[in-house]
Amino acid sequence: MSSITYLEAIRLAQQRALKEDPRVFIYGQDIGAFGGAFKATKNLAKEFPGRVLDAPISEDAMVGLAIGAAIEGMRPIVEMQFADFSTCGFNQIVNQAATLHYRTGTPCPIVVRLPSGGTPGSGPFHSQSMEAIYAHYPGLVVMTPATVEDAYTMLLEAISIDDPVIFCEHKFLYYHLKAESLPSAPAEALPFGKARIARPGRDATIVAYSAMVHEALAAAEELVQDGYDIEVVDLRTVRPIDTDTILASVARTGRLLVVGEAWPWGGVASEVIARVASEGFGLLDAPPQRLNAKETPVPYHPALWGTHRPTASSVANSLRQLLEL
Amino acid sequence: MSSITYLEAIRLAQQRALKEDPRVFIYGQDIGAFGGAFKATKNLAKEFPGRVLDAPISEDAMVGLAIGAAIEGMRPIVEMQFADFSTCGFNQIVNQAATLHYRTGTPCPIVVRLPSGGTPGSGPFHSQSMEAIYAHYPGLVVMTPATVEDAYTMLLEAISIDDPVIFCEHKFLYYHLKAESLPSAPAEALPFGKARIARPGRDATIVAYSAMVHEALAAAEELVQDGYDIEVVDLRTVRPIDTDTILASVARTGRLLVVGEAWPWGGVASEVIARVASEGFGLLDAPPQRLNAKETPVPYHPALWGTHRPTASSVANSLRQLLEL
Amino acid sequence: MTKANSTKSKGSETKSSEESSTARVNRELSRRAYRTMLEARLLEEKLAALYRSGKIVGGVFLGRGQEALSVALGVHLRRGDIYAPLIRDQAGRLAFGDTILDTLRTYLGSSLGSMRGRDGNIHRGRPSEGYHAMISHLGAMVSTVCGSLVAKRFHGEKSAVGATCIGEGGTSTGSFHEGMNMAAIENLPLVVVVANNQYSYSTPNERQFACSDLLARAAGYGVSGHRAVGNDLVDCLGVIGKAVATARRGEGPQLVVADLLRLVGHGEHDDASYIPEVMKKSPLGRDCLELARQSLIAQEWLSDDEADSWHKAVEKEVEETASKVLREPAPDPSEEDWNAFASPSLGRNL
Amino acid sequence: MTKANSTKSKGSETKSSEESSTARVNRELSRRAYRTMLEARLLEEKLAALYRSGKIVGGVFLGRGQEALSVALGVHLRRGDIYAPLIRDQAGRLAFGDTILDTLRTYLGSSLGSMRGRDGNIHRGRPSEGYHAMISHLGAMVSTVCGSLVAKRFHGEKSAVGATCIGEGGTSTGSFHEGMNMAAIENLPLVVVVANNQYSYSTPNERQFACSDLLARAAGYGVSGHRAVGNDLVDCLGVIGKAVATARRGEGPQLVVADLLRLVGHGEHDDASYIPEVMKKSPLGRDCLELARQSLIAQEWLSDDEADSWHKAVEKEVEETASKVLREPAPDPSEEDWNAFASPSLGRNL
Ligand SMILES: Cc1ncc(C[n+]2csc(CCOP(=O)(O)OP(=O)(O)O)c2C)c(N)n1
Ligand SMILES: Cc1ncc(C[n+]2csc(CCOP(=O)(O)OP(=O)(O)O)c2C)c(N)n1
Ligand SMILES: [Mg+2]
Ligand SMILES: [Mg+2]
Repeated sequence: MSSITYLEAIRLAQQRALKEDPRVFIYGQDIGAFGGAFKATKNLAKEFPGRVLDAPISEDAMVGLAIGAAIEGMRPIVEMQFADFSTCGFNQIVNQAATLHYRTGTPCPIVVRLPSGGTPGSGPFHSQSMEAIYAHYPGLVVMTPATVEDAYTMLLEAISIDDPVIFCEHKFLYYHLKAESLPSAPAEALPFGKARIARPGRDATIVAYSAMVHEALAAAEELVQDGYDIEVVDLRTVRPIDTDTILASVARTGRLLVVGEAWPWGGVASEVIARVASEGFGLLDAPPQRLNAKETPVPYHPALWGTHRPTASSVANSLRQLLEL
Repeated sequence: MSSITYLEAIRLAQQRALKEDPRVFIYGQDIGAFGGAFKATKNLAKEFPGRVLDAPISEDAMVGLAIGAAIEGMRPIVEMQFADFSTCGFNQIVNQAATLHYRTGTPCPIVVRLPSGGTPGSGPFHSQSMEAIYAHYPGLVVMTPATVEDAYTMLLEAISIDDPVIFCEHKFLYYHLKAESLPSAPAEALPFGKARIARPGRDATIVAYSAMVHEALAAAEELVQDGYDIEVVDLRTVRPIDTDTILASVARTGRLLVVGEAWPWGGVASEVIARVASEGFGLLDAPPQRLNAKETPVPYHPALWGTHRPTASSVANSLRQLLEL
Repeated sequence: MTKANSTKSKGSETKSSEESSTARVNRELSRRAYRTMLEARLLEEKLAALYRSGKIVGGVFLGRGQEALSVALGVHLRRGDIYAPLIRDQAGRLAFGDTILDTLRTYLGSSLGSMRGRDGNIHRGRPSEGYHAMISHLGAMVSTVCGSLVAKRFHGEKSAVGATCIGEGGTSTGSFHEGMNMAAIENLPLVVVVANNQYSYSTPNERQFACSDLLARAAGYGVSGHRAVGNDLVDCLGVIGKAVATARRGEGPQLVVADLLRLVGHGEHDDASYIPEVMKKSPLGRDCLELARQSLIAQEWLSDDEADSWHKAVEKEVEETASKVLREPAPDPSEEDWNAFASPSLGRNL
Repeated sequence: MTKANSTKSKGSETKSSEESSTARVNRELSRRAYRTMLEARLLEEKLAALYRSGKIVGGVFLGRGQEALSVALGVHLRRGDIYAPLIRDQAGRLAFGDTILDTLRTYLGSSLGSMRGRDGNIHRGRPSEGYHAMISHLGAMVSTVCGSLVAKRFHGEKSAVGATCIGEGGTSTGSFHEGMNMAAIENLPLVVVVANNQYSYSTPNERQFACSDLLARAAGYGVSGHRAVGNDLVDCLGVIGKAVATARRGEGPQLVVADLLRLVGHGEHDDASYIPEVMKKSPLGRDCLELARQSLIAQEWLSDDEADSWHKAVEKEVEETASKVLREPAPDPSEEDWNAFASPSLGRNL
């Protein structure tokens, strides 16, 4: 393999799961012969006849079908065409998938893939990041891979675990992010639910996830010129959150900035700060800060979109302010 | 009026709105002749013929209808039979109602009433508190009245403002809470979006809302015996959050406990702590703490339910711990 | 757990439901169905009493008047089938293999019940045994059953059917529509029984739908439609037997619509005073249990004495089971792990 | 903003749509419809070019091949009606009063457009003028239009209708079902036009529904059904005219189903190679614009010369408008208030 994109990693993980596990099938709109709106299932319908199925425009029933199949021992993957449309499958996800094991003792091993996050020109309904909505619900695992390797291993992990997983894959990373090779097994990756120190540092910690990890890393680079050494923690999963790794990082740096592409109210950033403030208050040398999307729907025009979401430069600004607190 | 319940206050607010504003109508399951599952619209269909309409079991379309009517100048109130069923109208709420004004400049003055929160024996699907889910979305106002007076004035306010309001009324308070009289005008109440000091104190601040205000007040009373004087802040609305009033309270007490009946991840408690940690770090003498529901669906059995949600005694315990930090 | 094919005390030899569903409804099936209706009726009367005496907290939602329709589906299912009953399906549940014991345990929140006090009343099931545990949100179970049938197709199980019930009110949900449409596309062996009891809670049909006949929806989905007389056990057994058999033969989804009346409030808190007397007195309001008894006796499939002795036996079983369950332990909050995850590693870190 | 009743440059005197929709489709209506189709076609070709040259960012979703059906709805609406167009309704939008200018502004994100760069492409409208701005979630606009019609009923406006379009794929959504059912219960003057273009994105109808005819759903909702030949302007005008008039008379919701083909990809990124050649070459694949021109000329309602001159005039208008809009200011992030609330007091405190 010469150069593998984040999107291709997702495709390859599904291919591998289909090959190795007869319980796996994929269900979603236009994912069969067409290979999906983003081509995340390209060729899979041909390679695995009858196991990559086109769904009608029925998100509620798509998730319901996955739940029922999981009850009977399958490992369904549901592809939402965009994360934004999962609102139409919301009830089945939060009220049936999330509660099934607690109520009945029967596990609900489904994966719902959400092509998430903003890209220029996508507008209010093709850009959303819904991780905080799903993470609110006990019983759901919410994954937000930031790297090609994680997209691959975490999707395999998502398929293998017994709980329903909301898999937030970032559309902006689909083509932009590349890796030379993939880990041969999930075991080579970090354990499930562990955060990763994406960049070690000393002066402040940025906690980020998904596409924002890359903005954070770029901001950290920018601050090298100012003489600062910034640590970047990639959460990888936002439910569970690896509070220990975050606290250990804050213990080293004393300062915390949390960056999320979603809206602030009740988002990942708010949750991380609440945990650090409660459990690691004494570690903080300055008030923990957060940087999120602006408080409007995601705008259509690229110029508005570029300001709406956090970027390397707005992260760098927030960092500079944090370092002066 | 001798003694008015929280539920009756909601009924009276709707009655008044129907009387004073021809733009108001109510739409919901069983709310017509039957007067609603909880009788929040008792007699209103008779008193206002044609303006209190029974809806089919179609939460998505119920909200869609309200949005369309609001566009044409009406002030619809939608009653969800239980907050839990609003998941089926979720898409219309968060993607159409919340975005309409930002996108098009046309306001969307709808009120969605959510009978919320737990009562014994109600189980996972008739007990939920969804305020954090809706509050995540820019464009939505989320109200969580804790008193009879607020149930009345805030509902009138909700109907009068130009934004979509998610009105979380607590089922446990419906019959339990009584007042001697109601304010004659919303103007007599606190301004919209202002929190209320429900109990002044000195040693610690509890921030709570809805039914938890009463658990907090009881816990505060309990701690009087221990010689503590606890301040209780009733948020009243959770979006917007009145950060100023919270910070002023924490400035007085130095200690913060936030109590929410919903799940912790990304909830009101997490949001409040994030704000105080970011904006009022220096005011804190101890790590801010939160107390929420346990991390499972709301259980059916009253004994489990009583442990699942925060109560006066678990709030008192958390307070004692906080006071020792 | 399915006992649809077992003989038990309910009758002597029962033919397999495959056979019985071909054309004529046989004696043994009717007897078993009647006996199960009786169990459901007496059990529900006990549940109502326990509710009134404050022993059951929350809601009690009964199926009185709908036992014939409900049981007719339950008795035609067999081990390996999928069944997602809804609110008024005590009879169908018992026919499918649920027990008086577990029903009482669930309502009373016993820690020994299948729901362990975590969920209650009608929200019970054993999904791993093909017996789905409904969520409250109406319509949601249609696609869930579809999913289990898709799984069976993957597993190469050819003769299983999946079945669910819904009220006419539930047909207004988007979830119902999506599920029906999906079942039709996948040509699944799904049987959906619509109990049109004229009211959803207090809402009369004219505020719930405007088609002259809900059965007209079958053509819109491209599924077969059947009509049953909802309070006539013999008719229900015949019609639903045929629907189940057709689905089992691989001929795709079957929609059954039956008119009837619930002879009780929406829940035990409700006196159903919104149902006009004239409707209660119409043929719709005739009690299916009475009718079934008369019809079985008329056909000499059951004697008056036998019916009476069944009644006594069931009453006794219900009473004894209730006393036993009332002494069973409630769930102990301090022994709960308060963890919604199935993956063991996820216990701590949330 | 509705110009449905205006005369403008498009034809000479136009009869009111009430009259024209009674029985025969008149000359002027056809001429206006054809001219609007031409505008939509040429405008969309320009949008495609702007997309290919990178001037439009995001998606471009065109209605090529669906102009006849779309315009037939638009021209039968009038000021005071409600219109919620969907993806492939450029022609209907223009007929209802949207402009080439605002279309280009919205696609190009001009700060002078009605959406001010906040939303784009097909997600545009002026709700306060009865022109709803679709959200992407298919099916959602059906109940929204119902709501506006309920408001009109409250206001005592008796003769308004509400209309929306949807693809056959969108009929699988729960939202569509709930909206249709609700419209029927309320007996609203709603017209829903289903453009069955055989594919939803790449998904062929056999994976989208299993009924032999989507029109069969009308009976299931209790609404009137109509069939139109989707690429035949004259037929569409007649059928939809009748549907609109029937709704306007207070006879309740009308469902129109029309078969056709989109002659373009789902979006401009898509080459539609999944549509088989034989289908493209079938009658379904005939270009409605060509057909309309031929039919108008055959009836001597339009001359070849006039058609050519219209073509040139529209081309010129589109080109000039595009050049103008390309020079208009983009929205300035620093001038945005970044506030989603309408209530002024809510600006600061979030
Ligand atoms: C999506 C949804 N909305 C609302 C409710 C509340 N609810 C419970 S039962 C019921 C009436 C159901 O009527 P129907 O489907 O006709 O069944 P029946 O009670 O008559 O057996 C309603 C509205 C619900 N369970 N689910
Ligand atoms: C609820 C929902 N799910 C998925 C999508 C993504 N999507 C956009 S257009 C489309 C296909 C629509 O097909 P159809 O309704 O037939 O309209 P057509 O594109 O053929 O005009 C899909 C799946 C959506 N917009 N809404
Ligand atoms: Mg009913
Ligand atoms: Mg289509």
